[in-house]
Amino acid sequence: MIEVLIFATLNGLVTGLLLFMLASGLTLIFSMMGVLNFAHASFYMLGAYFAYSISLYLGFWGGLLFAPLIVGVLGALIERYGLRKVHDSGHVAELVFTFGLAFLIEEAVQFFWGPDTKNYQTPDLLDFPLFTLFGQEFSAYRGFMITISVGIFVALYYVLTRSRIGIIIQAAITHPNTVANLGHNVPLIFMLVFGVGTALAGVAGVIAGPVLTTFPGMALVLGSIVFVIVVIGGLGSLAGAFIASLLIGLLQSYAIASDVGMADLLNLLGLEFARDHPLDDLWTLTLPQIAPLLPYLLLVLVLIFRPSGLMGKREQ
Amino acid sequence: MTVLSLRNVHKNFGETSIIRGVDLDIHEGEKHAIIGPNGAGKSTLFHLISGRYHVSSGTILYKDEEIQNKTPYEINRLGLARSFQVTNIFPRLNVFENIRCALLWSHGYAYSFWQLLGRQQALNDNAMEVLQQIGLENRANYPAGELAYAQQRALELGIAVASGADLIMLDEPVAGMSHSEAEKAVQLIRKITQGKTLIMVEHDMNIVFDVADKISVLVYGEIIASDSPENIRGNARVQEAYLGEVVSGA
Amino acid sequence: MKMPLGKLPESLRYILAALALLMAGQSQAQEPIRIAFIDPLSGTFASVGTSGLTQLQFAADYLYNDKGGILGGRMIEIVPFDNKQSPTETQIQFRRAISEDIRIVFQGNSSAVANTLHDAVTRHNRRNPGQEILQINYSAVDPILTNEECSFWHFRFDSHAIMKLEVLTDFIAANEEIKSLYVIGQDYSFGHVVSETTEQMMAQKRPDLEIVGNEFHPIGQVKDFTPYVTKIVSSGADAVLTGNFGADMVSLARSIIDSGLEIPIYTFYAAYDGITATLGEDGKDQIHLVHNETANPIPTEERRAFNLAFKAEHPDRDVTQPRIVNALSMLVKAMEESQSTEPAAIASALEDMRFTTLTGDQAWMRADDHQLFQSLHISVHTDEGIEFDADNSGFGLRTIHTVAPEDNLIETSCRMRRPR
Amino acid sequence: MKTLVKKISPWIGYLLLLLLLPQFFDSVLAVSIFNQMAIAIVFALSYNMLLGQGGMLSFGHAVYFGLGGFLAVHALILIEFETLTFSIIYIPLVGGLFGLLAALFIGSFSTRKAGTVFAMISLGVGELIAASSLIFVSFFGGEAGVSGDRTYGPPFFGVEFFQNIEIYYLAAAWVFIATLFMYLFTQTPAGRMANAVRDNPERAEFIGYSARWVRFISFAAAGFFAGVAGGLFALNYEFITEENLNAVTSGRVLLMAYIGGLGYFIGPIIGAVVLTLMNSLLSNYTELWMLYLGILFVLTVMFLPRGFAGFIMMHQLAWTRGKLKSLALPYVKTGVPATVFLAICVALIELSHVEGEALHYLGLELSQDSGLTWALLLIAATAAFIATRKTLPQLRNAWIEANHMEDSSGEADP
Repeated sequence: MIEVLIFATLNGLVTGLLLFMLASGLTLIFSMMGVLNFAHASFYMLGAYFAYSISLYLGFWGGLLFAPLIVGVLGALIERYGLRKVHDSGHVAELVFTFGLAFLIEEAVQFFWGPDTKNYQTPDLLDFPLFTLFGQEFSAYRGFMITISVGIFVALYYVLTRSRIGIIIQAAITHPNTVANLGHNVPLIFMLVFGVGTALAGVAGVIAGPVLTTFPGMALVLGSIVFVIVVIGGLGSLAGAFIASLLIGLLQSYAIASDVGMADLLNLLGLEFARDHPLDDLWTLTLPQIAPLLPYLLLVLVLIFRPSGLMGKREQ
Repeated sequence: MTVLSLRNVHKNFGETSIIRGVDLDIHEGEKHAIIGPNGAGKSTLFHLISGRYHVSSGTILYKDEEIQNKTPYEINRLGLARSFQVTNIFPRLNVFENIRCALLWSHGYAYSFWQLLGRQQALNDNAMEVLQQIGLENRANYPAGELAYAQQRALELGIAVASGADLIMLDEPVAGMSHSEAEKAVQLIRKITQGKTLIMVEHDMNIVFDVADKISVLVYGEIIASDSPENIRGNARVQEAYLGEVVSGA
Repeated sequence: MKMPLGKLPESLRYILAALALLMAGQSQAQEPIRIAFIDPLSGTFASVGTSGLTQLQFAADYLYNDKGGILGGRMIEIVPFDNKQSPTETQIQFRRAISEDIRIVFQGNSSAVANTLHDAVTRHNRRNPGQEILQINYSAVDPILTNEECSFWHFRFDSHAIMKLEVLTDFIAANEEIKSLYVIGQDYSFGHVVSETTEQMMAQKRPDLEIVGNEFHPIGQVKDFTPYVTKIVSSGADAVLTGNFGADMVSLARSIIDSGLEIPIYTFYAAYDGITATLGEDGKDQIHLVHNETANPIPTEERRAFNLAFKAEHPDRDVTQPRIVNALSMLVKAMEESQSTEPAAIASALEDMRFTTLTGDQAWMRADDHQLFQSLHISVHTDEGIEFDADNSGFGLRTIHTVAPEDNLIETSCRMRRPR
Repeated sequence: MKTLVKKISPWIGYLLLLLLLPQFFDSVLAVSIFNQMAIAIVFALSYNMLLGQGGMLSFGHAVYFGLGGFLAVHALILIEFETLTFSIIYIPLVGGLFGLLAALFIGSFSTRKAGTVFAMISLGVGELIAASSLIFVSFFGGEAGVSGDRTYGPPFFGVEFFQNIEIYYLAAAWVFIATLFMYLFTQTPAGRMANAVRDNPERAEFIGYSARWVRFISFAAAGFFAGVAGGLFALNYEFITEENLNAVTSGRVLLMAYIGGLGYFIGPIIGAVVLTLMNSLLSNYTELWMLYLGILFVLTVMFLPRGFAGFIMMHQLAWTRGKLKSLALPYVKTGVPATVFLAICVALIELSHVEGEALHYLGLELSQDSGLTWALLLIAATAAFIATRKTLPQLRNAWIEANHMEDSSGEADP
């Protein structure tokens, strides 16, 4: 049992940190521009695909270096020539634009790379078990994923709190108008933040691609979860996003690891249930079965009882 | 007869106290102006009365009914209407619809989804009357968001008074207007608030002394004086705290 | 509502008129025999559908059209219809096929789609006597289609789930080293059939073998299978059995391999369309698959020639579903025998048909339930002894165990109702 | 009297159009497409009640469509087994009532806020219900869904609904009724206040209305009509599955309403017709139709924020002033090279995608391997693009000219 717990925690951590890499970019973009970028996970997917293509020539590390750059530039261009144009039509139009973008990117990926699963592999350098516990290996690559995620978190934190641009961004999050009045080139900052945000998603794609498989549906699987995280964490709150990422990563991991079901609950309550009852489906439900639903359940509950999210201040 | 009375009303935002124990009585038919320096809490006081904010403590009575815990729409239904400092209209509806919407509740339609607006003769006539009053009848089919500023302010007033409320609260009704526009606006205010109780926040002292028959001075969340215009003019404390500097500065 | 509504249909009328012209142009003299192929050709599942379409088209050309056609010189024309693997779209495309006067429909992907199509065909045939449609199911394995829900107008050319499981569980049961088995699958009907049937069969065949886990995960929703693998590891299972397909299959297998668990994985769909390439060296000798028609070693020259010709024309594709070829060949044989292209006549001729496939298999279409019986194989993912690899990866399937058709006969609950 | 005629004539035209369409196109395919359109029109209009009229961006509207459809199919099953006996013409009403019920429940907590909070709740609820539909097999039938048969009800004036054309006339009747009622809803106090709350929820509260209640009523009505659409779906296809209430369907209706034009009542109708045609016709000619749809959608959001209907309405002023003619020539001048450019772009996209064989495109046979083909196409594309850019200012000038106000009103325009 203990090994399940340990590995569930580790797995939850890996997923949580990966989610945070996406959520941090999304939060940055939202705080700055007030746009919930529906296409954020699509940039994650683009990261994986670009990295795959680059890795065919330059190996994994080349992909790690260049793919996020390409994704970031692409993101900045989309902000400059797409999103900014839509900005005048209001927030709903922006949200709908990113929604359309997500749709378009998925189709474009299928167009350029085809619908097959891509053979994107972990680098040989990291192809060894980091440690073996109770007969199960924890691969070095997963350790690497954790390192990169934490590294990015630290770097981001450092940039946001110490650097000049970070301070401007921080100010823009809380007082967007003042920053513009101070004479900063806000459109440029927007473009930059969007570029960096999408590049972060790109990094996540690069490192997640080999383990979570690179296929055209990978954005869809993650997309709405990331959304859920930033909303649960509180829109615009980086700390909230961090907590929510880990929370959801761990929650899902533990739920899968558990073996609890409705049947156990009913037994505990001393209730019997008949087979072939119309509600049979409900009674035979197990926690692992509904694990992927939990984030959405959490989302709805949070929004009902605390619409501003766990750490959110700004009411919409 | 007292229409509205505030008893020891407090409002805090976190640690900061904005309204610190206000007592105020408004009598029927009175034209009551509230003045005070910037940041004194005038708009907050309006928001408290109209239900946008809830009081931290104290009571607000409207016609002997406690309203401090009611929502804005409940308060509005009791016959208390207000305008806003920043133009607050329905930009994508046309001017006529703006006024008609403001009339709906008082005409008793509530949330009806079985009556067709086009068939409601009395309602539509009433809306046209209000439009004529505020001088926007030839702009009836214009999207409200595309009106000129002064016209939007007039519409703002129209929405506030349309419903035939007994107590009307105007928050800086002539802010941002040119002198001639302001003059027109004052005439309009006179016309449409005839026979009604009016509470008004305004910075332009000429207008205040022109319109009001009673003035309260709010300084740092407290009413330091509440009296007729003449007495306020002569009140030393007011002079010191507020009027002096403004008048001399102007 | 100021816009005149009358303007709206103008453009629509032109488009539809253009379409009508186009369709009129298509149905001309020297009538080809037209066969509808309804499967996903766009969207996430497109790879399997387009691959099937390519194989069917190739088989029609290579085996018949290039040799002068059938029934005295008529060509076979495969008309693709894209259903995006959606039941709703399937209905729409089915109606479109009817509208084009097509009477034979090929379909294979997803049991849900097969079931809807089956319902639609049954309803259509009942309501439009004399204009019946024939459903050729080349891949959907839900047992009910040749059991409770069987129909005269439906023929299945793949072994259904229970037949395949029978072979798979026999194979596992025979392996004394396997003392415990972990079953994991997608939370939908096929996954449930696999889970329940495995449990039943194992209890019968190897009461001592313990099912240490029986898990469902939501279909297409799992980002990372590692947590599931953790459970598999801690259960101490000696083997894993799964009915997963697509990305869920790849992710699961990768996670198992990555965690260093070296136990056999028994599957239905862990090959081709990018999966073989992705598993590559890591999955060697670990991934097992149950299927019809041996790929390696190639049993006959005919099959070798077919595969080579296919590869020559489509270097990036593989012959992933030889059963499509079988279905077409048997269909043609039925047409030749009955000298007709009427579904009723073809169906009667197909019943009880015996046929030798390109691979040399003896196949039998049982009249009782319209289920095809042929030998089933268990193959292993490897790069040794592979003549025809998958995804040009050097890896492919090598058959290690074969069950003859007479040994996988299985009872049916079908009560076939034939038209008078 | 004259205004009455003016008011009613579009409706009579609409009704005639609905009834006469199958007289012109009576193939199985055409009728199948008309049925799809009928369903899409009701669904898209109901979505517009939320987003266009009420300002609620929903990512889960398919929930009400799907739930209505599921109950409708279950009703068909009950009719088949003679537990219930009523004519199937009322099935859409069954769907509508269940859609309403679901909307009443979910709306009770989701309409408290508009904006992002509402959008996110709709997303969460949508995902939850879509996922539960796969778990609760006895009601939803798993991924295969549930199927019924519409022909077992008592005949309606001798019609037993064997053929799709019979369903079409039934659907047409329902579409007409639903459209009419949805239009009338916009003319009621509740409908007008929905616009007001969309524009400015805060102010609405100060004229006596609870923004939440106003939203709730629109939401419930939208749920009802989505359920009606679901019922029509059930009648047409005689089955329903999980995909009909998941995010894909929700996304599609958003696409329809947006491309058609949110601000106009007729917008979603245009969107429903255009998207249905694209879906059924375009997908026949190319596997890449989804890519084109994505491009169309993004371009629409960028350049036609008010959708196709908005584009048409842009010409209203020029039309009333009799200047539409002066726009015709500039439109042709820019339109021809622009169309050529788009056509070549499509050719390039298709050519790079085609497998092995040559591409047959507009009567031409293009070879993928020929460098010359590529070069020619690229040159032609560039030329067409330059021509478009060159003629664009002319169009712009003509446009300004046609819409220029000579200021007849006398007062200053804002």
